[in-house]
Amino acid sequence: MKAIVTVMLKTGVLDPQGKAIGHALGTLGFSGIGEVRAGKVIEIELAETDAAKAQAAAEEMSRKLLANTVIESFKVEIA
Amino acid sequence: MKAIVTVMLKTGVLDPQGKAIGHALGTLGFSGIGEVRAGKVIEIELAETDAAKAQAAAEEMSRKLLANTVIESFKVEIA
Amino acid sequence: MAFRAGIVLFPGTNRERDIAIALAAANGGREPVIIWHKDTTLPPLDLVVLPGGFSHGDYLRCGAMAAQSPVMRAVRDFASAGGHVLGVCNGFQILTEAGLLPGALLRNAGLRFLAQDHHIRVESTDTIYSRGYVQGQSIRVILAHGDGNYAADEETLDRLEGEGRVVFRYSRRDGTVAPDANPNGSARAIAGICSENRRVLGLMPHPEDAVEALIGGEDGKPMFAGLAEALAA
Amino acid sequence: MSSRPIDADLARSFGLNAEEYARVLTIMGRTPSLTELGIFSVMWSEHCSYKSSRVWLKELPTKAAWVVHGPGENAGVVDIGDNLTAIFKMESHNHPSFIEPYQGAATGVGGILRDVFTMGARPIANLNALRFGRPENPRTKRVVDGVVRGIGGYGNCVGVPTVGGEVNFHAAYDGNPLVNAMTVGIAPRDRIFLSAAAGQGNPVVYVGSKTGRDGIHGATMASAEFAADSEEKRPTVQVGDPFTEKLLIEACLELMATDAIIAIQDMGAAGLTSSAVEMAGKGGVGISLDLDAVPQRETAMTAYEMMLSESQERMLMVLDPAREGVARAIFEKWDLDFAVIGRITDTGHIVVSHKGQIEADIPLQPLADEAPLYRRPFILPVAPAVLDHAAIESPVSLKDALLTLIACPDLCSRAWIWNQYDAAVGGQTVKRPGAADAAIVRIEGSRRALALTTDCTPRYCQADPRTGGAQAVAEAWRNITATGARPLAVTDNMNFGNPEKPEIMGQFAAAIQGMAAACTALDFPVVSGNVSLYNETEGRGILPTPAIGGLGVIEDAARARGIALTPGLDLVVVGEDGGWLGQSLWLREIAGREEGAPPPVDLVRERRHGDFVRHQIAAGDVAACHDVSDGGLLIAVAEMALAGDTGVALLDQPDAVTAHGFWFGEDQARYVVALADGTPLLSAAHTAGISARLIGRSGGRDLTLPGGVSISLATLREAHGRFFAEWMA
Ligand SMILES: Nc1ncnc2c1ncn2[C@@H]1O[C@H](COP(=O)(O)OP(=O)(O)O)[C@@H](O)[C@H]1O
Ligand SMILES: [Mg+2]
Repeated sequence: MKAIVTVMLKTGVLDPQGKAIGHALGTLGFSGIGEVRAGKVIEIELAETDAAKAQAAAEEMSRKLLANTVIESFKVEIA
Repeated sequence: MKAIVTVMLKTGVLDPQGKAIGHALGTLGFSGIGEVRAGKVIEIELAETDAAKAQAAAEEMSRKLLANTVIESFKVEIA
Repeated sequence: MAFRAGIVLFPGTNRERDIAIALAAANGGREPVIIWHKDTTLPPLDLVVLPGGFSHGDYLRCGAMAAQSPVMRAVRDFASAGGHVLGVCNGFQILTEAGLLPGALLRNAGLRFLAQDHHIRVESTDTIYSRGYVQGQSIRVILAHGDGNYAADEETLDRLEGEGRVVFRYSRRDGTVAPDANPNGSARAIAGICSENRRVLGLMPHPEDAVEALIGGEDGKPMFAGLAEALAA
Repeated sequence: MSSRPIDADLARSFGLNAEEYARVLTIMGRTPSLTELGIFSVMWSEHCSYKSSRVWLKELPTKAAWVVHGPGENAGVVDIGDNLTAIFKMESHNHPSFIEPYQGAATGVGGILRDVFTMGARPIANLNALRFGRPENPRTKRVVDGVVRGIGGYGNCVGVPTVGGEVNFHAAYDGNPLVNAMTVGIAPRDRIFLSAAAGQGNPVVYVGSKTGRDGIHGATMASAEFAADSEEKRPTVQVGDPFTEKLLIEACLELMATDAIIAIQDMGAAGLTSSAVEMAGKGGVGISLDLDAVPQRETAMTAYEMMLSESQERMLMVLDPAREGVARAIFEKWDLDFAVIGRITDTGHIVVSHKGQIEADIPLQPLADEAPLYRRPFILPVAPAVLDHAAIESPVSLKDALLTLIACPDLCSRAWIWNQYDAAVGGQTVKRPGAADAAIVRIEGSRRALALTTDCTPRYCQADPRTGGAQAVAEAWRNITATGARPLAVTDNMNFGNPEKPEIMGQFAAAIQGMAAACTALDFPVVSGNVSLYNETEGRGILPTPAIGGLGVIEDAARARGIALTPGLDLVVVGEDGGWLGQSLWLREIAGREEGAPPPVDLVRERRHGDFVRHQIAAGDVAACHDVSDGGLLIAVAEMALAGDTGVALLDQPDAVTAHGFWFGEDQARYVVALADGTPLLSAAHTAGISARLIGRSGGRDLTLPGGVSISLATLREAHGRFFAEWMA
C-alpha cells in the first residue's frame, strides 16, 4: 500500500514560505489570491496490506518523525 | 475555492530527502518501508468560484512558478 | 578602459558587496551599478551579475521567484542579444529557473548547508570567466549553499559535456574528480556550466570571496582579471 | 472571551505574586483590565524587569574611555577608532530551543540581530555559545541538529557571517540546553539610534511583519478560555522569517541614512508592550496606540493578544512627521508593512485603544519605578578543597590520554557545526572558526578589524562560581589577546537556575563578583548583557553559565595571528609550568572524577602575560599563538598542529611537575607562542619577570611526545574529527 502523509503548519503559526509564494503569485499578475500555505507531502510505499494497519503505522511515523507536532499538523491517506 | 497543488520530483530524479526519510524510518524500527518520496503541497485560497476556472488558474500558477517542470511534476485539486 | 558591470539586487540577495568588491578591484576601482529587481530595463552594460544570497528567502525553490521578477525579462533580452551574464550560487539557481541555463539545482545530497572551502577543476578556459586559468587547474574556493546539487537529464548532461560547456567541476586538491570530492551530489560533479554561446555562466562556489590573500586566498582573482581583460578590450 | 474575574488568582497565573498584584491595584486605583494586567505581568516579569538580578548587575564595571553606551540601551556601544563604533550584545533563547530547537535557535538569532541594527549598526558578525546535554541522551542529538540548523538557517539567509562560538556537553543541560546568540554591528559614531521617544504628536510607526498570536505568554496558553478558538492548542513557539529580517535590516538602514527617525526600538520579548512602554518611558512622554491600525495576520485578535504577541521581525519607531512620507516609501520599496499606529502624547500614560474602546491606560512612571526589585536570599558557595595535584597518578600513557581527550565531545573538532555556518559572506572574515582564538572580521574599506570570541567554562563555575566568573572573562580577554588584538569590552549572558533558591542566587552573586573583579583588572567593561534564570527541569538546575562575549580591535587585520603552525617554529609557553588538575578535562575524561577547585585566576598575572604576548605579536615575529585553556597545554599544541597541518617535536617536561600535570593541567594566564626563533622572546620574558619555556619545534607530519612516542597528524585528525561525524551520521 502507499501512505500519503501531508504535513502543514498549524493554523496560527507563521508560514513565511506561504506568505512569500502568495506575494510572488500576486506579482506575477494572478488576482484573487487569498491565504497561501505551504507544506510537505511524503509518499511511503508500505509492505503492509491491511489499510487500517497501514494508516496506524503512517500515523505513528508522522508523530515520531515526519511532522514536528509542536508546530505542524499532519494528515494520512492510504492509497 | 481552494486549490491544493502537490509538487513531486519526477520519477528518475534522485530524491535525497525521500531517501533520508526512508532511512530514518528504518532506524526508528519501522519495517516494510519501500520507496519514500518527498514533495511539497501548496494550498491557495482563491476568490474564483468556478471550479474549472480555478483549476486552470492553479495549473498556470504551477507551470509558471510552483513547479519546476524540468525536474518536478504537479497535480492540482480544487476543494 | 574599464568595463561596465551591473549587479542585480533581489530581495534577499546578500553577496552583492562581495562581488562588487571583486569586480571593482579588477576594474580599476570602478564600482558596478546596482540594478533593482523591479527595474524593467538595464542601463548600457558589458556584464550583468546575479549575485549570491537567498532571493525571496529561498522559499519554494531557490531562485524560483527571482526568476520571475520584472528585471529578468530585461536580463533575458540582454543575454539573447549576446550579453555576458554571470550567476554565482543563488545567481546560478536563478539562471536555471529562468531557463537561461539548463538543468536544476536540488538540495545537497547530504541535506545540509555546506559552508567550506573546496577545490574545483577548470574544465574549459573558453569563456571570459575562465580564460584567466589554465585548463585542468584546480582552484580553492568557498562553498556556501544548501541547494547546489546539479541535476539534468542524461541527454542534457551529454550535450553539455560534448559542447565543452562544463566549465568547473568539483575535485580534490590535486584536480582529480572523485565521488569523495563531490560535496553536494552534483551530476558529473558539475560546479559550473555555460550557455551555448559561452557568455552566460553559472557556478555554485564563490570565487568573489577568494580575491585577497588575507581573506579566502587568491584563487578567484584570475576570474575577475580575465573577464576584465576580455571586456575592457 | 473570558468572563474569568480579574483578581489575585488570575494575576498569579500571569506570574505576578500577591504583593506585586497589590502594587498594581495601588498604581491603578482600580481593578486593571485584562490587557492592563497583561502589560504589568510582562513588564514585571523576570525577563523584562531583571527583578532578581538587577541589584547584582550593578556591581559590574561598565565604563571606560572607549565606552559610548553601556548597559541600558538595546546593545552596548564602544568606540573602535576611525569615527566608528562597534555595537554588540548577546542574548539567550534557551527554553524555546528546547521546545523547538530549529525555530528556537533561529528566532534567537533574529532577536539579537534586531537589538543591534535597531541602534543603526549594520550587523557584521554573529557568534553562538551553546551548551547541550550528554550525547548519550537520545534527545540531545535532535536538539543539537535543530539548533545548529536553526542558527545557520537564519544567519546564512540574512547574510551575516557566523564566525565563532563555543559548545559544551554536560548532563546538567539534558533538559535545558543553552542557546546564547551574539551579534556585532558597526555604525558611524555620530549615527547611533536610541529608543527615547520625544515630540508630542509625533507618529508612532510599526514596520515589518504582521502581528499574529505568536508566543503570547504561557499563562494564556494554560487557560484555554482566553483563546478565541480552542480547537487547537496554540503553540507558544514563534517561527522566524529571516527573509523578512533581511529586508527589515536593509529598509531600516536606508531610513537611518535620512533624518526621519527620532527613536526606534525592536519588538522583542513582550512585543508591542515593552517597545512602546520603554520608548515612552525613556523619553518621559506618553504614548497612545490605536490597535485597529496594527497590521494583523490573524482575524479577531484582541487587544490583549496584540499587546503581548511576540511575532518576530517587527520594529517600532517614532518619526519626524515631516519625513513620514519618505519613510513610508522606503518600507514600501522593500515590501514591508508600514503603519502609523499611535502618537506621542504628554500624558505620561500609555493608552491603548481598540475598536473604539480604551483597553489600557497605565501611568508609565510607576510602571517602571515601582517594578519589583528583589534582593533575594543567597548562600555563597563554599569553594571546594584544592586537590593534591602531585599525588594524582595517571592511569594511561600521555599518548592515550591525548587521543582520548582530543576526541571527547568537549574538545573535538567543531567543524561539523561551523561547516553549516556561512562565515565568509561579506568578504571580510579574516579568521574563520577554528583559525584563531578569536574570529577576526575586518571593517569594509579599512584595515581595522574586530576580534570576537565567546567563552565560559561552566564546570569551573559549578565548582567555584567566583573563580569561574573571573575565568570566563579572563579567557575571553586572552582569546582576543592571542590574536594580537586589544580587548575592549564584554557582553554577557548570565544563564542560571531558579533564583528563588538561595544556593542559585549565591552562584549568581559569586559569579558576578568574579566577573566584576576580572573586568576591572583587565579594563574590559561590560557594555551589554542578558539574564536567563529558571533554567531548570524537574528541580535540577544547569551548571551556572555566565557566558562572556568579548570584543577587541586590531588596527591592521594583516597583523592578526591565528593558531596554525608552519614548519620551522619554536614553540614557547608564556606562563607558569602548570600542573593544576582540579576540574580539568583530563581529570573528568581520563580519571573519571569531576572534583576539586578549579584553577585559580591571578588577574595581575593574567594582565601581565597578556600584555606581553600582545606586545610580542605587535612586534611582528610571532607566527602563531594560542591560549592554553580546556585540556591544557598538549591540547593547545595539538590544535595548533592540526590547524596548520604541521607536526611538532616536543621537549621533555620539567621535573618539578608530573608529565600529565604539565601537559594537561589547566593553569590560567598561559599562551603558546610560535616563532622562528624563540630565544629573543624567552629573554624578553625573563627581563619582564614572566615565566616562559621552550617546549618544542614544529615540522614534519607527526606530533612527537617527550620520550619519542609519535602520533601522526592523520591519527590525531581522525580522533579529533570522529565524534560529530559518527554521532550525526
Ligand atoms: N557554536 C559554534 N559556532 C561557530 N564556531 C564555533 C562554535 N563552537 C566553537 N566554534 C569555534 O571553534 C573554535 C574552538 O572553540 P573553543 O575550543 O571554544 O575555543 P577556545 O577554547 O580557544 O575559546 C573557535 O574558533 C570557535 O569560534
Ligand atoms: Mg573558549
